[in-house]
Amino acid sequence: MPINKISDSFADAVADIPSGASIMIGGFGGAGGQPTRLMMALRDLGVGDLTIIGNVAGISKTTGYGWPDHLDPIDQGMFFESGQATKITCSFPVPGTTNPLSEIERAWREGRAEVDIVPQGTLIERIRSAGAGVPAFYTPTGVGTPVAEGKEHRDFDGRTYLLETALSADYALIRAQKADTRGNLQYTGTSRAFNPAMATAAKVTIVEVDEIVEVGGIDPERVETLSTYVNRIVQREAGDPLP
Amino acid sequence: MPINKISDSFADAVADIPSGASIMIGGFGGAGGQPTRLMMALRDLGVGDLTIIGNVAGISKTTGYGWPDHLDPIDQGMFFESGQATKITCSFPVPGTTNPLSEIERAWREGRAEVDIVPQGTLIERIRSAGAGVPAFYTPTGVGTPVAEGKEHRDFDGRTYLLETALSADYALIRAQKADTRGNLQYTGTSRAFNPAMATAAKVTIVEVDEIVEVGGIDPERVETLSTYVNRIVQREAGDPLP
Amino acid sequence: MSISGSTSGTNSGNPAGNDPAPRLDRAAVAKRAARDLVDGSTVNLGIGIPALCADFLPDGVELLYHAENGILGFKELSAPGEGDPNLMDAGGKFPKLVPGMAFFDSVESFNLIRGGHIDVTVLGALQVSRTGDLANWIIPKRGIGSIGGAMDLAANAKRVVIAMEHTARGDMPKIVEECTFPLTAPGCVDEIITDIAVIKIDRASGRMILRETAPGWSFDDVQALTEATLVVDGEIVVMS
Amino acid sequence: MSISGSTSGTNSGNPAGNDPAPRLDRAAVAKRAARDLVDGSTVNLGIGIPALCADFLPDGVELLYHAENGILGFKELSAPGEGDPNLMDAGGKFPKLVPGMAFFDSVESFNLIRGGHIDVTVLGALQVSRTGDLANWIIPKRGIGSIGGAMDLAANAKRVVIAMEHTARGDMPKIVEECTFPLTAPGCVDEIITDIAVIKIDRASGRMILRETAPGWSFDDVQALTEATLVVDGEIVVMS
Repeated sequence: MPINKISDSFADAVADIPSGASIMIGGFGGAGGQPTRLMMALRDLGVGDLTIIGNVAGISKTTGYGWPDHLDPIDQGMFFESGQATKITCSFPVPGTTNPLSEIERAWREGRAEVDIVPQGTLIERIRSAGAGVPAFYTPTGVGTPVAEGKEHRDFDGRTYLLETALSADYALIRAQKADTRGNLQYTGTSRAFNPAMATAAKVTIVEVDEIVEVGGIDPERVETLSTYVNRIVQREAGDPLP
Repeated sequence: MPINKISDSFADAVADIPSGASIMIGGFGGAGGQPTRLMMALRDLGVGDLTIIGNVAGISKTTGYGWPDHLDPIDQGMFFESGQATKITCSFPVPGTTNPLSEIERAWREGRAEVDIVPQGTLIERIRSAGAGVPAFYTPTGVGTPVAEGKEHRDFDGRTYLLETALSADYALIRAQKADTRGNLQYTGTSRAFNPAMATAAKVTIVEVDEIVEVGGIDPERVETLSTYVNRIVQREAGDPLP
Repeated sequence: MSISGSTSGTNSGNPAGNDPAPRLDRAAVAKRAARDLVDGSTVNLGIGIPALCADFLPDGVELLYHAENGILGFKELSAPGEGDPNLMDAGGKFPKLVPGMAFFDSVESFNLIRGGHIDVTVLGALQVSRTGDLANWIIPKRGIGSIGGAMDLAANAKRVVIAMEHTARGDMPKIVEECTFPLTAPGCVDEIITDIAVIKIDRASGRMILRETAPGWSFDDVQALTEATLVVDGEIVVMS
Repeated sequence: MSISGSTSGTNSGNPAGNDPAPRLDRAAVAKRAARDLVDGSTVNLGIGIPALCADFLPDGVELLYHAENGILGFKELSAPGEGDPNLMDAGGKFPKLVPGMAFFDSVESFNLIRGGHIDVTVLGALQVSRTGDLANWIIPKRGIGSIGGAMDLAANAKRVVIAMEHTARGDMPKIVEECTFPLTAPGCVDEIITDIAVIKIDRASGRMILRETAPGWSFDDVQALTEATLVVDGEIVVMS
């Protein structure tokens, strides 16, 4: 009998996350694909000194980015508002000038948080590389910009590239629509985003899903994250009003 | 009105391939996923000095590898039997000792062909990298073996890796089950293999499919190769007896 | 996606009132940019004026829109209140489900960009230099900015077009000899379409060639609002 | 997948007839190797003896079989003549469709391998050295060989087990001080299971520890057919 990967509650699923952990948070930014219930459980757990790895991060609360109009947006800024996070690596933490400051920008201005801003394609490729056993790769993105500072430059066929290294984490909190009891995952629409790659790049991958089905309940052509990558699955309550 | 990508025949689809071209041939090895009709059209075209890029290559004819028992296997050896190919880059060109020589091994022994044998994971990652704009990456595979000769070695976190470079081609001949008229592709079962990555890594990608459907005829969740990568599509005749 | 859409939107026009003729509105700039988009192309539009291009495509032109979050082939947005959070574009809006769409993850999305498979990207800018350097992700005095997909798009799309207002607040030039803002990518811009001009960048020769001016605007009028030296190479036509 | 399955199959037993007792047959070797496979593991089995492990899993043990061509969760093969060419394993055979399977492309398949997500791989070998170097892809005198997925698996699986006949044709030792054949990966083998012994490789100390012998075989009997120096560390038990 394979290991039981199903956690009874969001609180149980994150209970062993210690202070000082690095945490990938899936999705793109916005409600779809964000593991919102797992994030709330981690906030409630109260551990501190966290390093967050996200993408578009913390701008929904002040801009409404990616959230339906009738809901109050929830975003990664919660860990900076609570003081739990001291660092974030992401691609888009700052909203436009016409918006109020985000929690992340406020924490950065007040010296409470380090913010490491990475080009989105480099960020996802670094995460993918960690899962794929590639310690480093070259990319053309960022050459001639502040992103290139201190990095190795190298020419291939007359063009200059930067060396970028794999980015892993202790935990990945991700969101899928369907899991089978073995841990195979299926996503819907644009909710894939950073979720599949993050699932491969963390020591422990925890998944929030709408539905857990028996083995065989996912079309073999639609397994978008292999069960091998998944450690824990939590099913949302039926009718959860959050996206 | 978008460009018409549909070719009327396999011969038309390959007609502009010149002598000296490099050609990726999709699939894994075996009947499933192999663009068999496109390969036959290229053989009939008769151009020479070809460089082939494949995976398990040319062993089906003598071993039956990956072919149903009732059919005579067709494989990449055809281009070495015909004398059209002078080089192959692949991972598995030599059958076991109990089998007759393959066309590729015979061509190699007779000095008619160069055979470049690459670990399978390195081969697919090199092809993927070419499509993804990554000129080079580090891999642990091959360190301490003949594959490492002449390559840059570099340590990351105490482990040694090899630098491997992107591998592109002039043409990719690939196989899918379904295309829409725009060029989105869907695969069945294990026929994906090298096809999706090769589609991204060639200047011209030509696809052999069982069925061409209208735009909208493929589930948006099942577009496994994006239309942007596809240049030409040819539909097989209904009831084609080849897999 | 870059923040330039919202920041370039802070330009308040021409307070001194010495323009020779009206500047084009945002829609007209988008319409002019849309005219160059080639049927069947794979296109990524930034937020702000670039996103408006989709409303002004010439008849018979159909584009394949890509957004960084993993969608190709979307068209119009859902009605307010009807969007699906799992069907989002990179600007955080909710397009409708239409035939021929494709969903994929961020790895694939940036393979498409980094691999040079995007035919055209239309982006906003804070500054563009004479040699095509682009700055559109951070306002230095703010000290922190958002890169998003802008660096990947600017460095790797086959063609980079900037659609923006010609000047910043107080008619500060945005088209400059050298960018003073941190770059998004060096030497990447092919063409600039603004509310008073169309400028081609010949990167090989390092020249900015003025191709078109808004009705009532002369070469000298445009040059006066442009820090970079403009040149003429062929006829200058009136923007339409 | 490596060629070792077919090549190690050329061993013709013990022509000199001086074995102290029968060697185990291929099924028994596979059965012994299968006993160490942990329930729920993601496992890749090479062709030959390794592939036979699947027939001898202990009760209650369920494994997730991976094959390089892009399949996870397959079980038994289809009946002869009934296979689907689009449902193949890496050995070119046609498994049945079973619930819980997953199909994917070769990029993903080797992410799984190279990324260290395969719990165990069981492979054949031409030679294994005292320090765990593995040679299983080319016979030098042939001059050409097939690598397939063998180098990725050997270098990156969490645990590498070799299941093979103890000696090659004419009782030539396959377990050697130093491999003379070109390597598949250096220092990768954790354990060797043969038709006369189970040997653990303690890579940290460079020692080959004899753990088990076939019924009727002593330490000295096994050592006589092993070029590498074997040591004892704890009890030697009888293989079963």
